[in-house]
Amino acid sequence: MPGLRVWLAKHLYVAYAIRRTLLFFVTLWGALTVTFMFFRMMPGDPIQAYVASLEQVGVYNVQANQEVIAHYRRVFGLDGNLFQQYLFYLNQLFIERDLGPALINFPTSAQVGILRALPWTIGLLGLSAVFAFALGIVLGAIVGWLRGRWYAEWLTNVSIALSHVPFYFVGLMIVFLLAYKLSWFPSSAAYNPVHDPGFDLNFFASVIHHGTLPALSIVLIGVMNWLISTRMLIVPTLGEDYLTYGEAKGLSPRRILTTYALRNVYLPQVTAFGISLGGIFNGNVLVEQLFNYPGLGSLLVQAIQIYDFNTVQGIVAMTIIVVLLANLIIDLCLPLLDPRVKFWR
Amino acid sequence: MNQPKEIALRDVTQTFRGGALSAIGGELVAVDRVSFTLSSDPSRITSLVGESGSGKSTIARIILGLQRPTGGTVTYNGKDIFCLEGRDYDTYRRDVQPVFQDPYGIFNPFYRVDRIFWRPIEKFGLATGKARGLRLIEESFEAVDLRPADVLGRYPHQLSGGQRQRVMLARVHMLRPAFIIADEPVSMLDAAIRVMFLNVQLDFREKYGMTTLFITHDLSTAYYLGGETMVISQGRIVERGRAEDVITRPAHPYTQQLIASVPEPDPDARWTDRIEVSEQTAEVKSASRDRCLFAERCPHVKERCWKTRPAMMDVRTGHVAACYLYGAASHEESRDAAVTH
Amino acid sequence: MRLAALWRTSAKLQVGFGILAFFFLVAFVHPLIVDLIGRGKNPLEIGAYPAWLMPSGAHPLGTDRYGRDLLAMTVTGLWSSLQVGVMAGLFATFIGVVVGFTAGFKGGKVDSFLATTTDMFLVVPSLPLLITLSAYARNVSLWQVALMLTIFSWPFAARTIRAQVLSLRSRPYIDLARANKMTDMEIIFQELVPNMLPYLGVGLANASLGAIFALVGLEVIGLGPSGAIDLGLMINWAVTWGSMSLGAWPLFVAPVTVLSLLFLAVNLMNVGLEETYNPRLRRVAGA
Amino acid sequence: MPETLLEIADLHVHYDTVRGKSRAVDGVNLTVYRGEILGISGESGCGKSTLAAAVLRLVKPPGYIGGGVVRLHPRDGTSIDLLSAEESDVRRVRWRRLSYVPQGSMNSLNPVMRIEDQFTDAITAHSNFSKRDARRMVPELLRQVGLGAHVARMYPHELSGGMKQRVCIAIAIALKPDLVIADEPTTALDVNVQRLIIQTLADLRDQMGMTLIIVTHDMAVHAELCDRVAVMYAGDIVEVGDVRQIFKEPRHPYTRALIHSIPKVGGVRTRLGGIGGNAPSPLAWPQGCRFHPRCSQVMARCFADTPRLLPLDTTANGSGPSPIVACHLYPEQDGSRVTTALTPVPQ
Repeated sequence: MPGLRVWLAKHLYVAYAIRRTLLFFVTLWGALTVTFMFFRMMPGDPIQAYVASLEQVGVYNVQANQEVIAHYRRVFGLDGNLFQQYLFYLNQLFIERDLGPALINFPTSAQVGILRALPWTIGLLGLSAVFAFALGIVLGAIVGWLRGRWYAEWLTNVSIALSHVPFYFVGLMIVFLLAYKLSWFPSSAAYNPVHDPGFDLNFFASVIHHGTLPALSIVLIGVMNWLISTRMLIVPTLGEDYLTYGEAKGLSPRRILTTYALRNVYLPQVTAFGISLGGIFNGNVLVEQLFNYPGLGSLLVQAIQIYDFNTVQGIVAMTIIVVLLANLIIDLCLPLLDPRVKFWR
Repeated sequence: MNQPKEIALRDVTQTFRGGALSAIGGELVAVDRVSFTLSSDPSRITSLVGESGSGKSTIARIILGLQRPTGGTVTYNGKDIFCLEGRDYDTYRRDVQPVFQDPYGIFNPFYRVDRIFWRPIEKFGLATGKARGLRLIEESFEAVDLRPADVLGRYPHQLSGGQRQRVMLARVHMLRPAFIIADEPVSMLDAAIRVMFLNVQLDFREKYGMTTLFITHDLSTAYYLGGETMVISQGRIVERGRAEDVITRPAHPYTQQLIASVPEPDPDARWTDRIEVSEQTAEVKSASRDRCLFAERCPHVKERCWKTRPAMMDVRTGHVAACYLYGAASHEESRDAAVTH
Repeated sequence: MRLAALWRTSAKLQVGFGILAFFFLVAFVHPLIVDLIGRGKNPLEIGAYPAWLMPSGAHPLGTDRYGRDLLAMTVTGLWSSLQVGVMAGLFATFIGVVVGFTAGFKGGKVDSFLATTTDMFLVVPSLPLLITLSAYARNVSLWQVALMLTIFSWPFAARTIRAQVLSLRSRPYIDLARANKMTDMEIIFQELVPNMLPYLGVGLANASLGAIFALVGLEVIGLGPSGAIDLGLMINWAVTWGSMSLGAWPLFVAPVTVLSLLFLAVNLMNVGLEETYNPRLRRVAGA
Repeated sequence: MPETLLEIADLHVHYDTVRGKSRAVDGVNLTVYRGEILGISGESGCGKSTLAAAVLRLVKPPGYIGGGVVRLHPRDGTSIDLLSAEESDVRRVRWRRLSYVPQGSMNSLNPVMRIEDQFTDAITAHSNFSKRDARRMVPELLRQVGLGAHVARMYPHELSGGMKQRVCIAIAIALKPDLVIADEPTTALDVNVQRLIIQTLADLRDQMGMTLIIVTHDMAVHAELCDRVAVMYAGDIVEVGDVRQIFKEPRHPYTRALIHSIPKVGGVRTRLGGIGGNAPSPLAWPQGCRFHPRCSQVMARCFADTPRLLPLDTTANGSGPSPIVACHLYPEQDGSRVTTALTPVPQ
């Protein structure tokens, strides 16, 4: 065992990677358990609610066939005590990777719908979040560097004012302005049904055309958010000793801003980006619902309205896995941004 | 202050593990089986001199009860300070008071400076009633050459570094503890105020019989204070004796090199020889610790130095050094011997 | 930094707090405003006035589809939104303080366990679960709504407070407090909390805002848990009734503006506090 | 007369702070000759670091240059007033003629860049060396300060304090500048590392003929290293003289008190005096001679007018260049002003 420790001491990055991966699994297990408990402790019983909604539609005479309910209960893994359900839940997720029948298009299992919707969400959410992050960092650095000039202060104050306005507020305004009044962009669906999904150019063109508005509502606010936080980080860095030293070396202002100031800001911001993904998904649900964009968000809202227990639980689990994976990837890339990371995390 | 009070450290060890350090494979031994005793009778100034990272500040925090050591014991009049309860704990806190290094960090920015005095007065019941308390405070201000009008009622950020450190001294003067644990109190002060601070420290011993453990990296300060001097390196006490002996007639090779590196404030006494210091980078020092840790850089290194850790050997009366130049006993043998008799 | 000094040096803090105070005042006196508009009858009753009236002297914000006065509705909506928000904010900040202080102050194993748990909750997407909860648990009281919102907003408070406590805990004046024979509880409440008051205050504002934002989000997609009138519900009505196309802009604009100003206020306080409280930022700003 | 390298005439540096205008540097006159090490000493808060920053034109808001001239006479270039010249001209002079060893060298190295990149960006910015040539120069520069070539590939956090300081020195001498300004190069270092730094700085003068300005409050470092020492107090220079004259026969009462309050190692142990009172605040310097509140030989004149920095006539006890003192104890002998009349500069 001590030999391994000494070997690890030599290969710091490997030791760091192992530590972060272990933490990834612990957090993943913890988050999934929290959601499992959450669903089980909710007031009201999903099956009763589902059957009640069917009853309103006049499809079932509930009192007559209790075994129908028992059957549903078994299918949805809600029979047996809590611990058996928990094992069933984990087995479903990791071993069989089959989330059980979804009610949306019964009897296909839930993960089919989820996996079909996932690329849209990753595409819309992922791309616009990363774009907003990059643009926000650059603008934040410039505003921090040029603080005092009127346009820099003006942009900062606008960002302060709007940076926490929720995505769907902006979404509503954009729909009203660009789609309704000026109708430059379509305000719903992911692509024009005329083109069938495939790898041809105009399909992509229509996807981009349809995706602009929802992406814009995420990017607009995201940029302002990252602008404020970057400026807040870069202004004190401008006072650091190594920056004065860079100036004393007579380096060009552009080089000082990029290699001295900005590179020291990447680390905290990239870590914050990882953590913010969870929050961005929340806003995304509403944006997709507003633009009825076929991502996980709108699938979730549909599933809720018909009490589709498996799909909802599947979507939440999928989001957790995606967000945590993204965080793990970011953690593993951190040492490239800042070599000190291997030591103190 | 009739019967003498004593703080005794027996084989105190402090190792840091976990977090980043476990990544470096193993632990960092900050304090490595250190033993010494501070006694209030006769009151004396003992200076603990060492480079940064030698563990001297860790020892201060352990004695003050701020940090529990991973090995060994610290006893106050025979009782382990980390198991003190009720009255014993009160007397210990009453008798052992700190003076910290960073004058800017010792005041809670939220309160006025006066709180530094009123908290101990209430907690230790030094004076009943505001008037008697105020008189006590003014008396202490005199002792440290501070005018109460300049300081009382002010906030910490309105005072200079020198004023703040003197306020700490006034607090200690008011409490009159048996022991003062001063952790590098002068390293952030200018020469002029530093001398004044050291003079007050000398007064505390002469007039009020307070014993001080004075921690510093500056040999000239240790020499100026006199009393006893202990030199610490890499968590181990390597030399101990009267200040004159240790600083003017150093025995341990490490102390000799340290003294030789102190710049003389005299242009005619400049160094003539050149020194080549082999620089170890921060990576792991793999060799085992059961040896003299100065072996790599010691001009008189012998075979035995690499084998076992040297015990404290007698150099002259009251002057000991952990070096095989003066004897052959290893640390283990001497410790067993000490336990038997 | 003394609270008074903090107040004087930051204009952003003053403006932000001013807006917040204004809205709380309006919310507190909303029954008076409603009576003033109604002049005897309840302006929120269906059919009280003609529908879709444009803003006029009697009805500064006009009326909605069922002839209910919009100003009265906005003010009442503000009151219930703030009520839920503040309740959720208080619960979340309380849990955040307890977790943050225990983790920051104790350190070691307790700290790493609590930190990982906080990260776990941070990663879980809160909205889907809230939606599920509200879908199953029909007609719940405001208290239950506030509790639901708390479950996922306490980690944010816990994280910032833990970071604060960790940085303050290593200050020499904490060691001096121990040398003054002060117990852990005394140190926390007399030495740590006073220095963190501005952060706790803004942390509460943030948590409450987060809760309002989540609640409004639920209501906009029509899955709001409680039936009480609040700003989110007004936006939902505006969208479902297509009030924009009918030219009845106040139904949509009023709640959106109120909420945006609330966000602006809290944001200003955040930035203001950070600029005056973060010594490095201040050093550069020349103070 | 040794060749003049740098002339500072009537330099003022002020800071607009919340609590009023701080006159950190208030009318400093100083001349630096080629090939010498000039020490600038004084308590913290006397303005010595601000002076160094002003010469390097690194004073950032809220600080600003209140007036004065800093004229550099490089060996082969035309002389340039660093304060009034265009930023582009100053940037051309930086590092090739005038370089800097920073005060907080512990965090002056960019934490996310390898050591060799910290060399190459300075070299390539001021010379036509390519990045590859610059990288090849690094091992030799490191050897000159006693560091192995392997240090080039390491990151700052992997180095000890002493090593970081020596890297900064190596970077400063990369382009063989005429003048190197080192701000508190030995503070916060351990004793044996301190000695190594002093030895390295001395080598720069002895082996490479460079001119250095050493700013530090530690008088012992001045004794070990400097040829001439300027003592600063309350934003102005009170005494300039040869290092032996400053230590053996200090003229100004403040210098005398400063020398007297240095605890020595060895020798008989007597109680030292120290200087009473507190250091004055730059927001409100005392009237007349700024040392009068703490001076043991204060006279009536000292309250009224500020003494001017004048050379004493050296015939009395000539030992090297004449000491320059600003104190009413030495009434003006020959009335000639020091450095007010700048040596005529060919326009």
